[in-house]
Amino acid sequence: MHPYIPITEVDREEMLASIGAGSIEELFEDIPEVIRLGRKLELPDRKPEMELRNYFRELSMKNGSDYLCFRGAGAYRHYIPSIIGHIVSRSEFYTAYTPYQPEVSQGILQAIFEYQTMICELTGMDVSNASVYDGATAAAEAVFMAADITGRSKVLLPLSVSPDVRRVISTYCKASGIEVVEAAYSQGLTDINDLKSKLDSETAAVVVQSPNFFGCIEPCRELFESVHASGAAAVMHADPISLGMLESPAELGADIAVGDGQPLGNPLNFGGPYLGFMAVREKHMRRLPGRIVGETVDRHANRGFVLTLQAREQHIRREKASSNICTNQALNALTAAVYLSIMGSKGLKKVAELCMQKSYYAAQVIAGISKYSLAFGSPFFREFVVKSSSKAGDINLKLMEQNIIGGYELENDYPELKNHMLFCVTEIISKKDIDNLVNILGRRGR
Amino acid sequence: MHPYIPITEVDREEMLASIGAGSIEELFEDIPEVIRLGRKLELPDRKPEMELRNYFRELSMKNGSDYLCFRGAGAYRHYIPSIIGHIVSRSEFYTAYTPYQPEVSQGILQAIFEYQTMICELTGMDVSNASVYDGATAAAEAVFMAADITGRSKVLLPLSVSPDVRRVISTYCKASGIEVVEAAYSQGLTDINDLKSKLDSETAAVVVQSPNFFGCIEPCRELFESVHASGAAAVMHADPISLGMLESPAELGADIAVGDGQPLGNPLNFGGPYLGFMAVREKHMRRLPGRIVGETVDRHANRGFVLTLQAREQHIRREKASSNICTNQALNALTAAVYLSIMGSKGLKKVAELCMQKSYYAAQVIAGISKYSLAFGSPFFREFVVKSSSKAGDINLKLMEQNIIGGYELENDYPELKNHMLFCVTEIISKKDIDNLVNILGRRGR
Amino acid sequence: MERIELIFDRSREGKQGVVLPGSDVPEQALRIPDEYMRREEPLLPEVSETDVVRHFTALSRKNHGVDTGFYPLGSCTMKYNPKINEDIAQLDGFTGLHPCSPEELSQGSLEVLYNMDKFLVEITGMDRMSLQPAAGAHGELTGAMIIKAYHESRGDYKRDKIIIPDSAHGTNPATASMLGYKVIEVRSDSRGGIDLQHLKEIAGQDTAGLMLTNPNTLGLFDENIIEICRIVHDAGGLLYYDGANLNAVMGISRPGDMGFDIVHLNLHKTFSTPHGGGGPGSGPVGVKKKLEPFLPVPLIEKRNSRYFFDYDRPQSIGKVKMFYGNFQVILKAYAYILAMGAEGLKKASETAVLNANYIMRKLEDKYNLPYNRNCKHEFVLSGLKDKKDGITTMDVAKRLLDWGIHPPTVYFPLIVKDALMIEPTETESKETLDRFVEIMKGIAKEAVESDQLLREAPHITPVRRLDEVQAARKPILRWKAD
Amino acid sequence: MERIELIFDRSREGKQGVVLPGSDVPEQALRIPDEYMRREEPLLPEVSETDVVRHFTALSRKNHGVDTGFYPLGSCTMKYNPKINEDIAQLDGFTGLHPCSPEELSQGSLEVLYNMDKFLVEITGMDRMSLQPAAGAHGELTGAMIIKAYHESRGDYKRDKIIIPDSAHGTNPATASMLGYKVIEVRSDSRGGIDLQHLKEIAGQDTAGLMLTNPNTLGLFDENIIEICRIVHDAGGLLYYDGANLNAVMGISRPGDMGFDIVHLNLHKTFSTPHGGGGPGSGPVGVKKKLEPFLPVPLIEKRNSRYFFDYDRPQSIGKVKMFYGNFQVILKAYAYILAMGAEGLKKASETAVLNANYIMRKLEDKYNLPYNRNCKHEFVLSGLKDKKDGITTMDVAKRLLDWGIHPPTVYFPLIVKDALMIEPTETESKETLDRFVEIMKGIAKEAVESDQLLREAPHITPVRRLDEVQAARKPILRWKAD
Ligand SMILES: Cc1ncc(COP(=O)(O)O)c(C=O)c1O
Ligand SMILES: Cc1ncc(COP(=O)(O)O)c(C=O)c1O
Repeated sequence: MHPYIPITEVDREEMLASIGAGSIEELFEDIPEVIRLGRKLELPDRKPEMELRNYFRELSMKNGSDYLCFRGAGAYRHYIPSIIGHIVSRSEFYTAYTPYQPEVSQGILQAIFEYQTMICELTGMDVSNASVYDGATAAAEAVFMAADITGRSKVLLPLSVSPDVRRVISTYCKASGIEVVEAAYSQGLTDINDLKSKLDSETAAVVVQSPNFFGCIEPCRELFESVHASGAAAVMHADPISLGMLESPAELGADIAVGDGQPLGNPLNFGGPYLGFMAVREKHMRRLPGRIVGETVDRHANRGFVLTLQAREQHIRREKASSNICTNQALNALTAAVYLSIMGSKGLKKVAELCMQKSYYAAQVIAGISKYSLAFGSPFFREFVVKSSSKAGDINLKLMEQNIIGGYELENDYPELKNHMLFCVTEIISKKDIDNLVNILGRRGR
Repeated sequence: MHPYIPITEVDREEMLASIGAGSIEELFEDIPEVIRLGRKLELPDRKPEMELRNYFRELSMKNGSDYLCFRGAGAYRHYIPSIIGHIVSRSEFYTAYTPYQPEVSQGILQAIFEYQTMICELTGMDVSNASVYDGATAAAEAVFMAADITGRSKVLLPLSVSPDVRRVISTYCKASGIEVVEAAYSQGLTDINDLKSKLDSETAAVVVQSPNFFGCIEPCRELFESVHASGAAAVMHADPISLGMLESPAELGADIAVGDGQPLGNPLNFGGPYLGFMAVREKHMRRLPGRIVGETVDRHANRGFVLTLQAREQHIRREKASSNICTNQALNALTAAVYLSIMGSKGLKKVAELCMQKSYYAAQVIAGISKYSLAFGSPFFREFVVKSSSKAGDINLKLMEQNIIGGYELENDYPELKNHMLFCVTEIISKKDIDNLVNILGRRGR
Repeated sequence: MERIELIFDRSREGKQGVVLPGSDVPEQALRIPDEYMRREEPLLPEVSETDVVRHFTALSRKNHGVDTGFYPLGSCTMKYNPKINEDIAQLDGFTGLHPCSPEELSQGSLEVLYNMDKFLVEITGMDRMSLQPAAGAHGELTGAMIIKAYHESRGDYKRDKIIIPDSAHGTNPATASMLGYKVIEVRSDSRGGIDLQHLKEIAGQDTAGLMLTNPNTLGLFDENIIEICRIVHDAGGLLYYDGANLNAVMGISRPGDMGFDIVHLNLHKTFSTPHGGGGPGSGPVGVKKKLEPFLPVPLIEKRNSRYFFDYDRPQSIGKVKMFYGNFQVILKAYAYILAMGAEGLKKASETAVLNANYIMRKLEDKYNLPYNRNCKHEFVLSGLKDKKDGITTMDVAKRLLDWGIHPPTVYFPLIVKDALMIEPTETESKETLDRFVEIMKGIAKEAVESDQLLREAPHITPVRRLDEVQAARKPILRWKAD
Repeated sequence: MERIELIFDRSREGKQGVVLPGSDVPEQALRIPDEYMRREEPLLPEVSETDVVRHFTALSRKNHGVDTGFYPLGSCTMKYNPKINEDIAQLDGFTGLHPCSPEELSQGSLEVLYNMDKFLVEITGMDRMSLQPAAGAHGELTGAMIIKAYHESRGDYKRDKIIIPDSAHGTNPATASMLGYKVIEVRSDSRGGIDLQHLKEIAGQDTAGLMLTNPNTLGLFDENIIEICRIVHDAGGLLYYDGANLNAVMGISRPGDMGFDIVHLNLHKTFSTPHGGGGPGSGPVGVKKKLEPFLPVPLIEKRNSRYFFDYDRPQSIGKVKMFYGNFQVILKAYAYILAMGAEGLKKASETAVLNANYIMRKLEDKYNLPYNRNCKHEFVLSGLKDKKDGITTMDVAKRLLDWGIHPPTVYFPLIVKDALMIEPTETESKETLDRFVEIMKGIAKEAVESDQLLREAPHITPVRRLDEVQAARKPILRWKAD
């Protein structure tokens, strides 16, 4: 027998007889002979569970996941409380699909309703959807929304926005005829003059990330004022941990808040699955893409939750839908909801403060080493850019020998930032870890 | 706040007021001053969850659990199918206690009923209890039962029974006035002549382990005939994996079948928790110690399960109970039930056969090395005794350098078996592992 | 069952979940200036660990999943999710890997991605895959971008239409129009396939491509697939295969061999990864040789047994997602393929088809079967044959809930009136199928004899039938403190 | 709710769960001779992985645990089981360690055992612990063996009686008589403590020891404990502390300081390890200096920061269990102590006592409170004050089930008529306590106004009230193939 196929030989015969088919092949007779695969697929021999386990244990050890890691750049290693795994591994959650049948899906529906509330609280917005694929696609969807709202078709992207986020927005925009214009940065922040000079009556949206890719906190209020002055929509790409401490997008004037919810309890997993969150002001509610859960009552007037405002969605509106998204990142949204529940406002703030204190400490001691300095003078959160007089690549190799993954090399994305490294320090990094890093950085070149 | 204590300061004040107490201390006023602890307990400062996780990760790595291990001697590394963890980690199971309230405990009750059935099927017996602490205490309880049944007070223990099992039986017997007499072994098997010579009208029970501590399969039928001839009860300590293939205790003539259920899906865990199983013929049903689950009906005649025959137990009978056992090893019994379900008779037999084939292969190739030979000529299961002309301790040190835990050194328990090692080979050991072992064993001394 | 409070209702000032350590670094003189700090705390729940565990455990118990019962939700392939895959996906070496780790330290995960590309190429008959898209619809979007990029790379800007069958899933037209394509619907014929005549009429110089699910959403294999491909190709369009239904044909027939140029798969359907209550999924996209240059960056290459990212792909459409896709989902699917092997995958498809036909034939007595052909892995019924007035397909669905069975997909595809789209999958035992048939027949009987039971269904679920109209009319989309 | 078939009912010839690999060693000429092989296969279920998962998942959903709701089961300390402890206990380095591994390779686990001994010594005020006993009753047995060994070591063979209060848990007398001791019951006085006069009368040269729970099973601290110890000690007996109720006094008062010679703890109660549906537990035994030589072997020692087993203890009673105890349970308890620290443990006891008194005072209106004193971590009520004829404590218990609350321990201790023994623990929030009070009051009202509701309770559980008498009369203790 093959694993996971519980139909026995006897069953098969009985069932074929019941259908009136002479063989399984008969059931496939409608497939033209020429396009039938006349051979076995070339795949490795199947592995029994025991071998599978051994193979993957060994494979996983080929990764250096146990290295001390000072890299963020869009994915963050925060502490994940134990209970999260215990909850998201409840099979009633993870083996279910989209709650099309609300009467037997109140668990995930209520959890998403709670998630939406928490995202609204963090962002200060009125309405959140149930998640999209990730922070980058959330930003791209926000740009589409903005184009739709404003009837315009240009988006301004400051270079201080994460390169990957910009890439995804660009891919989406290019394919759908929205023009992408970049804006410069200075001192690690969006260059407001450059931005202003590029804002015009064709601008549908400006996407500002804060804390931005360099970790710097943007002067959002000022930026958004300019954006609004030109009639464009302000899209803010925010970090959810920072929102435990920093002013909310809504207060700062954003029209659409997006971001990646990964830091809220989701493991790194080599880049996914994460979740994109999206929240808007009430007036844009019906343009929001993706699932939204709403409260209602059952026939006995008991409270219950359902997927709602489905007239926005592809399965109802088809080509007129606000997006094509169907499957989203529900389990990651559940994870975020559990994380935010176990943390509470106080806990989240504490995490944010620990990140701030430790990253400020790290920045200070690294900058204290000769050959290293901080690239930008702006306030930052969790990440900061260090400039070195040695080659960033060499530094990282040296660190790797000591089982440390050093800062992200910015030259990859910013040719002008040669030997600039983006360091990330979260609450799980100890003083000892930082001092150890500094110690190695400070050693004379080999 | 302290973790796991959700009463807030405000709550506390409110509650004290409601009770009418001025302070928490007031609630402890009935404890005489002199025996109040006037100081803080001296314990390490509490660790936040994050630190706890790090501490234990590091601590666990101080164990050599990843060494290739050829040791059994009462605890066996068999393959544990994935689904077991998924089921026993369902919190409705593991956060419950003894099912005193059957209406909200049908889950564990039915599972134990199924467990009892499986143990009956394996052992061929009529009635099984819901588990006792481990295989050794099961054997001790069986001896107590036998003393009770026969009204006699001597037990015969062949030396081929596991030393730890004998130790536990002896501890129990000594404290309760049952005489323990040892019987010799020869060729790795109970010496039937010695046994016969010691059987008399005072003998309540003989405990035979098969496969015994040396891995050898005892001639149980013959042994039990002699036992019965003297009017004593035959207690068979059996290995549950071997019962997938070997004749059942009931067929062999045992009156009471016991054993350790650890191999049925329970991890090694440095010796526990495991579970002792106990099964008897119907006539002894009411003398069986421990919980027993029975089928019944509810007030609407629907089937349900309850703890039953409680008139045997301490909470009803107090000093007249058949044992003092209360908490047992329910979760391990559940584990065993899931294991036996996922394996089925075919799977269990296959595991047993793989153990046999691989251990016979290992025995043959080890015996093929000069300086090594098999100590006994009897058929064996999963374990076999190797005699070496070098020091067992040295051999094991040499193996340890290669990340291998070699055979159990029998001299610890059997002074006459100098440089004899008990090797264990289960289905998870590959030919490559065995060949690797043999290779190292075969190398010239250092 | 009692209603479960919102987690916010459990909140009490001063309660706390996890305990965090204090700061171990010296207090810093510099810090983020106050002007950046939020003035109002977000109102997150203040609850204890016990509260959180009880709350979400209780919620989970109000959810139906594959592990709690049969889930024949058509088009979604709700097969059993092997537990070993979950364990593998939890290995620290995989979960802990930062996506920006040096390649030298990512060889394990890169091997997964590299091999998975190869496996899916073999299974689909395509030439190259990108594993980046996060779900089926995301794969469609990526595929449609590739279609666009391809035509434009040839200087062909006139192709502004995508042809989509009237039976298609909503994501197909939604995808096309997201990129500004006009959607042209092609009719289905009486056997449930594409109306060839109609297709010929609409395919032309403005055709960018055709998106097709095959077997289609009726669960029927389009026998004219070769001809369909020829027509579209002749018109200069590309053929897009929506792989949602690949579970019917693994090891039996490959989209690449059928003539498709682009395909997306749903790893969360065909390849057994759990659906997570709505996601995450994974929607790899495969293409034929000529479209390879347009795939998203990066791809994974191997040289001297070392895996690395290839970003140097000038014609690439770019990135459609941060990093490299939903890695953990891909990992589970990869483990599934390794567990099944070639024979296992074929057996899965054969059995999925067997199971569907078995149920279909047992139900055609009581339910309308609009297309009387052998189906593939699923089939669509058109409501009850005999029933009291006003009894709907929705009533049938809701009544199934009382039996612990998740209803089939309902009212889709749109071309079948009162549709019930039933996909049993291969991981169900005959006993489960027989029980389902029995219950469905029982419901058919109730529809005639005790229709009130249906109208008021479900009866024993945590809540009774919910008012979706009110939800949409007066949207309450979040809790608010009062 | 539908009844769940037995796993055996799902069995079908040919179905299989896990797939095992083939043998990779050459076929051996030698094998176990056929005469040893079983002639009849055991009838284990032949089921698929999906079957097993669905079956046991469904069973789990019919079980009440701490994670599903309040569980004030007196004497059992059903506190919240921290999840981090479960994670720690699943670390491969711990689960995978063979008990016969060389000491050099067991240092991590030995450190746990070594430190735990030290921690428990500090918490109890004893001088040395053995962690070997698997549960409370097993600890009692070990302790009683030590009592015996102690007296015998002094050539004192006349002590054949153990004194036990009439309020004691059943395991106490059962333990004593397992070792051939005669059990002498000492009466309780009007304040719920031991009747000193009676104790004086029965304590004597034949007294081996006294077993006592303090706070006792009434939840009351025996204020005369010093005097009690004096009387027994003067008679030459030993004092045994049943630590089931230690959750009341951690960091506040220690059995060692009270005068006890031997103590057992229940790690599965006081130290938060899960009860596992009935086990496993862990019942460490601690003793005063003079009894140390009798502790089971091995103990763990440390020299030059290396841990090792000490078997060289000639006066030891021997082993009471294979290997070294329920290691994994001990590990969780150890993690708990590290998480709580000294202040946390004290706060736990204080709060457990606060919670119990809070509920007690709220319920004394409607339920009889036989001992009107401040209680410790639990208290015992003696049935309803006002009720319709024939309404029993069992009815109250069963009615609680309808509210998702596990009933208190009932009809124990035996000296209280219609006892309801309520132990909320410190891990419950005030809201949960308030809700419980409200429900208990509601039930009291029903007992007068709508007693039928109680008599027929529970109403909404998976099964209704079960017939325990029939179960015992016609025992069906296993499934049989028909
Ligand atoms: C036929 C078909 N196409 C596309 C999709 C979209 O896939 P996803 O939900 O993974 O985005 C679905 C999902 O149900 C589908 O059934
Ligand atoms: C007072 C008392 N003593 C002893 C025991 C026995 O402990 P265990 O069940 O762990 O054997 C219990 C268990 O409920 C108890 O409450």
